[in-house]
Amino acid sequence: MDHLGRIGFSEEQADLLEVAENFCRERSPMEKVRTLLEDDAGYDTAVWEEIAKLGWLGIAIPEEFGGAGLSLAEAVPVIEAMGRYLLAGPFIPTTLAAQLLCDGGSDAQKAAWLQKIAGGAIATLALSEPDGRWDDTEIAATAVKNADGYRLSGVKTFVGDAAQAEIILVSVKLDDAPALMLVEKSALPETALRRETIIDETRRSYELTLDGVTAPASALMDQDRAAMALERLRLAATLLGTAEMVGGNRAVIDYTIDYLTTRKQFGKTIGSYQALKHPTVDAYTMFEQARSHLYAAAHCFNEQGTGEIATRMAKAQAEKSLSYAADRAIQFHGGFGFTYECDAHLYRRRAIWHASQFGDAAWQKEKLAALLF
Amino acid sequence: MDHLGRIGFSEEQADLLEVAENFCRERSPMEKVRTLLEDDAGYDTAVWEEIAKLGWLGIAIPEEFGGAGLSLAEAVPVIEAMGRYLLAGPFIPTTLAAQLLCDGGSDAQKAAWLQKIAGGAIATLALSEPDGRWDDTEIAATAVKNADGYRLSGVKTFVGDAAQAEIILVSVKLDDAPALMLVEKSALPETALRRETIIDETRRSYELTLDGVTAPASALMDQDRAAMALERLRLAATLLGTAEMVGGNRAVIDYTIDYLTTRKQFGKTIGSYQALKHPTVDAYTMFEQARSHLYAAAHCFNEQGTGEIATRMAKAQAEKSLSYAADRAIQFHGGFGFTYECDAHLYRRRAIWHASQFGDAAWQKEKLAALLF
Amino acid sequence: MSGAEEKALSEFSADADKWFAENTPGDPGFMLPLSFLEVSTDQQFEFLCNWQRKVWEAGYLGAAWPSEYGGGGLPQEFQDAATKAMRRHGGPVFLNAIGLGWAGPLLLEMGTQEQKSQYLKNILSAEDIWCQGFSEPDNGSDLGNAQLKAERDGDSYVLNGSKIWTTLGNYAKHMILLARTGSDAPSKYAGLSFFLSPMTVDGVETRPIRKVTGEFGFTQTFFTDARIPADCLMGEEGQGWLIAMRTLEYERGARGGQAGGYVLTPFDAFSILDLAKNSTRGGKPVLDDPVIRDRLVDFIIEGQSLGLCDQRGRIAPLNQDRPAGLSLSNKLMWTEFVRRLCEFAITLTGEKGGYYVGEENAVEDGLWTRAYLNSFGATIGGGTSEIQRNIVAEHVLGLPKK
Amino acid sequence: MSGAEEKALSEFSADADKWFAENTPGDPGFMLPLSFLEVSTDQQFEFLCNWQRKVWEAGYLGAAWPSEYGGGGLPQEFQDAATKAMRRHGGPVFLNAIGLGWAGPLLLEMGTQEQKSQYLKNILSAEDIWCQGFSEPDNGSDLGNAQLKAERDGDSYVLNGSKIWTTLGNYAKHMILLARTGSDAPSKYAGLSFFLSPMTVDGVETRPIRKVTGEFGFTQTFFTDARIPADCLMGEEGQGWLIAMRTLEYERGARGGQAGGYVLTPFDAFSILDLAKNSTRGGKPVLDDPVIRDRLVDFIIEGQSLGLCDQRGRIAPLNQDRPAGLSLSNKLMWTEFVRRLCEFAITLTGEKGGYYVGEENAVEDGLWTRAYLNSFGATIGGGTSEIQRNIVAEHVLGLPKK
Repeated sequence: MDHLGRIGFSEEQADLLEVAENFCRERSPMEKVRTLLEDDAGYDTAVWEEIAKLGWLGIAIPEEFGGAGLSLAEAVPVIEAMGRYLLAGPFIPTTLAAQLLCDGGSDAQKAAWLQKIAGGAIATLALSEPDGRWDDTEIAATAVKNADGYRLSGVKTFVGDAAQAEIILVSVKLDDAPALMLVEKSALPETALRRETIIDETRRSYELTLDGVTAPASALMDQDRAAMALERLRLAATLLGTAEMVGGNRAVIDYTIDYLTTRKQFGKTIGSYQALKHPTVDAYTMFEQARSHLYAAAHCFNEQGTGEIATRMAKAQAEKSLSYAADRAIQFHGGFGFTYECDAHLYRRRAIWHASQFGDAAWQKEKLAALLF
Repeated sequence: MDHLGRIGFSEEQADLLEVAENFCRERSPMEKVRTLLEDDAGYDTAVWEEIAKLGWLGIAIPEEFGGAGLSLAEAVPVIEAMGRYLLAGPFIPTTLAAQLLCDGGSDAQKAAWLQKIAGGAIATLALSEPDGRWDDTEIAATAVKNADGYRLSGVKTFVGDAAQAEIILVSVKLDDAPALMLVEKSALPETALRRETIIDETRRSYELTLDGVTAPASALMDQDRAAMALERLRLAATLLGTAEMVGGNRAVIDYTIDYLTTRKQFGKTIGSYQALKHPTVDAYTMFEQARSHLYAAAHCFNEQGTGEIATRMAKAQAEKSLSYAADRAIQFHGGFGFTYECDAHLYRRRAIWHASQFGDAAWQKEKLAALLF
Repeated sequence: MSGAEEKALSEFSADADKWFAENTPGDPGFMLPLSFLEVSTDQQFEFLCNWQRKVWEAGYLGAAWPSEYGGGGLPQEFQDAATKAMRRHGGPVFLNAIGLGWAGPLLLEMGTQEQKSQYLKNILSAEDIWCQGFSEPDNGSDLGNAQLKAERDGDSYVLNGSKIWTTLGNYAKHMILLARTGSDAPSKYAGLSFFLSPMTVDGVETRPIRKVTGEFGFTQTFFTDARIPADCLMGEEGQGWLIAMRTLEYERGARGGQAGGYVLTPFDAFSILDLAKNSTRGGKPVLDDPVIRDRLVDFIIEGQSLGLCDQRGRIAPLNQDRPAGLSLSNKLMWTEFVRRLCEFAITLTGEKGGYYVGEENAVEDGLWTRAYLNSFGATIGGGTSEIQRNIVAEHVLGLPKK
Repeated sequence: MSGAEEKALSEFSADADKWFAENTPGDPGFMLPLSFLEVSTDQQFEFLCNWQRKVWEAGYLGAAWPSEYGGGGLPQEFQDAATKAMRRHGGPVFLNAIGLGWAGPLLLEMGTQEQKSQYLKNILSAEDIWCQGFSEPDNGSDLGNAQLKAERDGDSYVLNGSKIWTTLGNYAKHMILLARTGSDAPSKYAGLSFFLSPMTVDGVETRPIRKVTGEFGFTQTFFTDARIPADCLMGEEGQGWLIAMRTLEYERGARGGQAGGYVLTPFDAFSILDLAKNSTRGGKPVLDDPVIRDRLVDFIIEGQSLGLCDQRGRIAPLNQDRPAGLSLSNKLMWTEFVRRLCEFAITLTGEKGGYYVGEENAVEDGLWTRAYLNSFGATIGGGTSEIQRNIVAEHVLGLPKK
């Protein structure tokens, strides 16, 4: 069918993939990952500054705002590499917030923030609500206009890295229509943020209570574009989450193979047993399929129709593939797999996390059915 | 949940199981099965007479009509044994027709036919129609009353063993309501029956064209009971088909194990490879589960609600289990498995057959969801 | 069973039902473990010890063990009825799993009069917690290769080495222990012996191991010149492998004698039906989704299968071809089912599946995610599913080992 | 590729598209095989030979083979474009699969000038059909253990033994043959040699084998003192195993040189979407069923995966970790996908799934049931899926053989 995706791979992507792989391998060895699990912020600010200097935060920001003027397709290999080495930090929320600003910000907001973000300012999104919707068909949080600007209310969940962010882009209902507000973190009362306990301990997520929060008139983003920008944003988040999963998928297979080629039982290297060998092959072929889907989605992301199909397929496949590989990784590590010390669960938790955000495989497939049939 | 089934097993069932196993093993060796594949009628009339003498056709026929007065639960072990040894013949259609007569026949029809059936007369059902419905919510075939009785029209498909049957019970619409007609085969014109080419070559199935067929007034079965009787009949057919699948499931696993314990490749008995060993274990545990469901369904069949749930669960599990076991059996026999000579496909074809009749696993599960949630 | 016995059983059963209705504790205000493998706080430990003692005192645990050793002296059906009643009312698990299910039956079958008197009653009362010392760090699946040394020295054995995955190792008073007594034995198996070893002697130390769930639940146990009485030996030197295999049969359900009750919260698929009924995914009620309904039916059929297989296992004419088939497959079928069930349950919770234990927004406090991660304890422990498939293949289906 | 070449390619591609649009045959009035494995009547055979010749004559088969041997002498991209055009228009399969895909590339790589002149052109024109003689009745998977004997006798080799699963054995003029020349070789592999053996000499007989579908499609081939010229030997005596492994790499897609076109109807998941759109199950339109829709999406995602993997395989920076991974996994992924896809397709046909080929009421004349049964030819032939998993495990993932 002609509206399905194809793979293309630019030189920029190839370069970024190589550089990012090397960077992440060096900056995020497993001991570091483990240490950061216990850290409040959850990431290394020095590494974050390096990332900013490398220009990765500006990959998909237009050149006029200090970015590289490329697209999300070029962010994909970077995030894939981060996923592979479990490099922690607010790269995904910040990249997504920049996209949302590009798509739905006012000119003043773009001018004020995009360059800062390209330079390392952390930004994030507050879209989710306690009802757990995976789309924006209904938004319970509200903004009400008053003399000074807007009075906000409602609760937002799963706000990534909010404690470190300078700005939070918040979806609300305003005059019965969806709207986006650029809220500066400094304007929030101390109690507005509560750290959530989430399954993926490599990341940080917060609940944001908007009641009592006010925002100036300038906080309102372009309301005419809000619905469209939100829709695009959710798809972008789906793509970037997929990239992270695919990276992790590769890592967990390598990690399993390492064990299978060194551990012995009954006098034989356990990787020689077909009971472990063959499911590992299945995990591997599923991974290769997921990676192919990822690069098709990246390549076609901006094509009307095709981009959505390719992205949803990629996420469905990546979630299935990573879940399977990490589940088997725990099992195949035997008693050690059942300990916190074994890394397999880090990947399994990550798959559960991504399934929970922006629609899991089953939900993507329902959307796909509607798009394909 | 209390409305789920339980297993019980009567002495009659135990006796019948043992006797039937021995009988079928002796009367239906594989060479015989193979020969009958090419036979027009598809079964051995001498064996059929023996079966009649053993009283198996009357198991679930009331004593007043010459039967044993037991229930379908006691027919289950007999059919399981037949399924195991692929014993061919019109046992299932005849047993089901007898049930339909008991449930929906007029007194005169019961008196005229039940005893004959218990004694070996072959009967069958004509319910299916070209639209492939798995229920009787709409019947396209019609009966129109005239001076002499009824004029029938329409086409029925999947009429089992029709060429050998003395009577065919046909579902029709009469005055816009479902009705059943007892049609004597002798009343059909030569051209009314056409043998269908079906996937399971151990059985015989026919298309029945009713156009031009007339039936006397006495052919009409109890119309008040038609809808209820049809519903019960379809459930009974589901139970008996399941029994046949479970029998075949056991056989195909044994057949595979035989090969795995004798065939050598690379100097080792192939059953020692976990790639073959472990899926065989999975096939086995699925089979045990199917068999447990079968006996729960048989035991609870007449309990309102519980019987339906247990029966639909049993069929769903048996279809899944037999399909998997037979699919793997073909694969695990390697090149030989790809030949007609290998018996594995006989079971795989049988699973496809049963999936097609009276609702496949997916359809049963849809019904179950409605019953359970 | 005679008519009188049947009447007694039905009265016992009704009493048990009443007792559990009245005595099954409600929410204690902290999370209760789903299995004996998951006890990670003293609070949980004490609560579960008290519960076990209480059930035993009421006569609903060990009902079929001999009365001289603290049991009820009744036929097995009575215990089964009590267990059923407990299950019906959703009582907490018993935590002395190794004692009730492994050491106890073994003592009943092979123990001396003295050993029975010494140990059995305290197993039932949860006075003495038992643990198991089979696996070693380098020999998780290969039990026959156990290297922990037990050297005879006068009236003692001196133990050196280490055991791993010791559930309740920090609470246990005794360990059933597989150790190497003969280094020059004709085979690795023949050099093994079986001990009922005290945990409270000098030279035994435990180090807690953090589980995949993030919680603590078992230990590595180190033996450094630990000296235990020579009469801790079960059977003779060199019989260790045989005895260990026998205890594994208790676990795999291929052999009776267990005290009763349950040590894992019995998951049937209906346990997630409530979750499904009360959950939304992507903002929509879960049960409105036909794809989820279909998968839920799959799980209910499978869960029902397992219960029915238990029932069928007791009907001899329906087990003639492979009499040990159902019991030897039991562990494999259940543990894999529970793993997949819990994994599926997470998906029912939609976006909230991203939360974990301790999060106020989590569905049922993250129970299902934790249960999923914990489920590997059962698919790995006590012989991995891969080993179980070998066992079924070789011992039930007769497929060749090599 | 230069600008001029790109222009030439795009013109070639447009021409091919036009040619296949005009020349792809419609329904011939009898069932066409879905693959070269399924040719079972002379009618089918002649039809497919004619088709292959016609495509070759038009320049769309063998476009990348050297022009002195009947090829087009163009870069590989040209043949790829032609194949794509053929696929787009749904042309019938090419039946000379062994010649086009195995023997041809092997000859191009290793053959003498003479051999190339003798064989290549007739492979393209379908003048000479080739078959393959690797498997033997007792050594289906264990090719290295082949026992068919080839004894040197003057200018000849004398062949004795038998090969099985010879596709098109009754039509083939030549066989690529693995035979044992040295019984005292240091290893079983070193005793093997590789021949381009004529099928038309005395002492070669074929016996048709009935397939699982009920149709005939391949043969067992018996060699009884069959005498073939000594120069049929490819390479040297003892190199048979190496050469056979190389031909398997052609099949597995790990090595190029194939003449082009396709020998199996390319199943993508969309081939069943039409079926789904036109089918009812239990009286209801298939696409109204959300559970079926969900499974259909699974298949479409997977089918799309495989096409994308082909594309990605050609992008080096995306294959750095395991460069041979995609090509060595290709056969496993495709054949298992097709098997599951066809199996699923049967369920789409509901009650009519009970019919089979030849039944007038059957959906698409029973195509899908037959395709499912036939799909085992691919999951078993050319190295079973189990063997393929070993290959991927050992050669791609580096897992140990023993």
